[in-house]
Amino acid sequence: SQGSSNVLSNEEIRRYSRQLLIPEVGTKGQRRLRDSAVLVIGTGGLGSPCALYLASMGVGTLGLVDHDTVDHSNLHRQIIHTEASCAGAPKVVSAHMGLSRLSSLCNVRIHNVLLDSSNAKDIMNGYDVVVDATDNAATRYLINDACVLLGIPLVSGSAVRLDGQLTVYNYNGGPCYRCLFPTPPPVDTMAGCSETGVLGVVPGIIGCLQAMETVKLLTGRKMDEHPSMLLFSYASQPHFRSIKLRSRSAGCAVCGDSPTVTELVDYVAFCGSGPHDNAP
Amino acid sequence: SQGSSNVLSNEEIRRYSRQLLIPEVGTKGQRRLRDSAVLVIGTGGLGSPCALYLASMGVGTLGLVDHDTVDHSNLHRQIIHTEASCAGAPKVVSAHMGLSRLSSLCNVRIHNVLLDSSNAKDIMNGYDVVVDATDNAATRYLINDACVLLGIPLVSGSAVRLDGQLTVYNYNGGPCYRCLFPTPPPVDTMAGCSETGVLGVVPGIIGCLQAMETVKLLTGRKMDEHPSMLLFSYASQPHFRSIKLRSRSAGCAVCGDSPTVTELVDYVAFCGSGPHDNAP
Amino acid sequence: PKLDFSAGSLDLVVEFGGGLDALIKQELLKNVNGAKQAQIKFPKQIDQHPATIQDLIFHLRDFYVKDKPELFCVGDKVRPGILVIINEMDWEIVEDNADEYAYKLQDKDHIAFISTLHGG
Amino acid sequence: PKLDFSAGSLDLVVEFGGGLDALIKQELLKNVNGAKQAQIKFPKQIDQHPATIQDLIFHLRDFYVKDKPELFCVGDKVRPGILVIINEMDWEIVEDNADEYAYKLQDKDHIAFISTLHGG
Ligand SMILES: [Zn+2]
Ligand SMILES: [Zn+2]
Repeated sequence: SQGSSNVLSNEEIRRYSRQLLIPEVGTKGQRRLRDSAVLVIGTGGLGSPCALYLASMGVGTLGLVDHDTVDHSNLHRQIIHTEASCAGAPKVVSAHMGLSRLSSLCNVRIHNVLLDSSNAKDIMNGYDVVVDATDNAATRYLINDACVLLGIPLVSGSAVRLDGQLTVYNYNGGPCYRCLFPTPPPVDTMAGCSETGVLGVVPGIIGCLQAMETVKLLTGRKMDEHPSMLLFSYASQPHFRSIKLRSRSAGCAVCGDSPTVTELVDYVAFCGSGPHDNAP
Repeated sequence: SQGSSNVLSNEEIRRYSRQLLIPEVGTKGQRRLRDSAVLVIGTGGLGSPCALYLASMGVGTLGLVDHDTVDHSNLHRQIIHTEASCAGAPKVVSAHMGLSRLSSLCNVRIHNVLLDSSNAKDIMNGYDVVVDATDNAATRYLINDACVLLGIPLVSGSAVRLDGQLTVYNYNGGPCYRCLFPTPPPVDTMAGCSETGVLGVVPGIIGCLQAMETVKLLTGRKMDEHPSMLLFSYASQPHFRSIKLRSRSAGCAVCGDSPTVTELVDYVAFCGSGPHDNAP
Repeated sequence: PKLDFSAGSLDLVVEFGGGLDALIKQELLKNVNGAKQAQIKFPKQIDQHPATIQDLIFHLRDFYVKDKPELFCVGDKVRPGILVIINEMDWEIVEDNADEYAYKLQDKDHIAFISTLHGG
Repeated sequence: PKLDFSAGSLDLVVEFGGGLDALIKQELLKNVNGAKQAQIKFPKQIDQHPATIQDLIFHLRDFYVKDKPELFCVGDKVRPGILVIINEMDWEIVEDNADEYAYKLQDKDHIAFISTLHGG
């Protein structure tokens, strides 16, 4: 989306040499990554590894959205942050520092705000891929609807306790989040990491896989795949299962043939619970 | 192995609160992690996320071994390092800095040496788990044999191009590396990341999974599992496959009933190629 | 549960994931390599028609859920936020049913109810 | 390849992974969801005995490997560093064979040759 399709600089060739060797990436793929813009919403357990690997692999522009500050209870899973940031740094500022240590070639834009219906489309507009690395159902519906309205593919990950889930929504005839979950779940089933806990490496695994899905989307590889959901569980063997998903649902309220949701709505009211009901 | 079985400090409770909520971890599991020592050999693409997550989740003592210095061509996958470290910092020093930013509760020991037959047992002795995050066959046989001789379970990961592999060796009646691969492969099949390349997030995924396997070993969970190898491929769907592996082989040269390898040998000669034949 | 097996029976594996296993009577669950599963012998016919997944869902709601059945079903339907997976496929694509609840159970079916996760 | 199907045939799926697909004649490989596979009709019997995986390995070495057969086989055996996986199991545990090469091929077998990776 940055428009430039210049050749790679010597600095880029030096840094990405090990990726340029892979035919599936090559100069063309590396340039696509550089000329792409990805928005990572949530710089917590999922967003930490996802943003680090997107920057390290050469995504040119990375947007970060979070309204929270870094807390000691984050550090067992949010590896982009530091103890020093626990003195009150906004997560997006702390994450930006982490990315800057790793790569000066990545252009980072930070949004230290709570994503809501009033700002979501403005913030998300113009990105090639949006990564949902948030922690509550209301924000997940908000991001989904905004992605559908803006026509942006959505890489959605989640992790609770010992389990994780990963899906790409709103892409190539596949479903959106609402196609799969037209009605929000009951409020008392929406426990997040702060109430039920999470093993630190579980969002680590899912966040890395979100970075991988983003690369597949940006390089075109994802076009060859059918819609699927990856289920991960630390507790069961095998740890990973891939579930075939439905296509886009013609009757979907937002991505269907006759959508009833044509603007963002009040997602906290829709879900009966919002982002503030989860502690960090 | 640190012997202490003290209660968790207030600082530990605050930091690990989200893990203490998980029954499978709890106070007991968290104390086990704290009282454990894990040696990560290789602080590159696999070792970066693995060491970060082991430290973040609360492993008390982390040893790091690497003889290399940080190079710009590492940074697309070795996210524990920084551009600043490319001025010639040893990888173990750079990795130590990354771990220190994240957690002051982790006791880090660094070994800025090339692991070989003369030093391996001294360095590895006393650890509860060894993580093989190296990049060449000779070192893999060396680490395997030392783990068998010292009785330490081995979490072995590898990543090349778009593929990754993960196995726990030398544990609970399962095979060692030599049980599976009694003879080293021909020299011209042993290409590493520097010749054939690797997509940055592939070792990220495998390294996270190595941290997970280490937690399963330390908390006892791994006892319930059968020997298996996880195969990952970015290019195929589903991305993950789990292969059932053989048990320990009675005829194995090092872990068998009548071992012929009872001390470490010359692994570079054994494999016809060594760690120096791979660039960083 | 009074089930009528006069028309034959189906062997089903029913799995509960994403935390749903906590809703189920633990003595009815088996730990199969870490997955929480019930092995259920189910009638081939219910009230003269081939048994459907709707019949199974009623049966689970009435005899397997410990308490809080509203966290498994809302009325006749699986509660929002639960994915139903038949033999590793989203149940919507298993057959060209207008109504996924009409799916006719087959012997050896593996049916998973997985709660969607929101945390990160 | 002259194969004698008079005693019947087996449908096999043979997969090459971990980079081994690069050794194989590309026109004989199919891309199945990204996995590089050959779908092979193989005789049920070879020289009066039930076809074994050793027979298949000879066949692959002689007719599927492009060049450098020594990167697939050393003499009669698969070269060191290749895992042989039969129906998602290490071939050593598929049967209680003293000799894994004696495994009798079954119809619909999925046989994968995966090169072990050393990089990181
Ligand atoms: Zn939709
Ligand atoms: Zn052995």
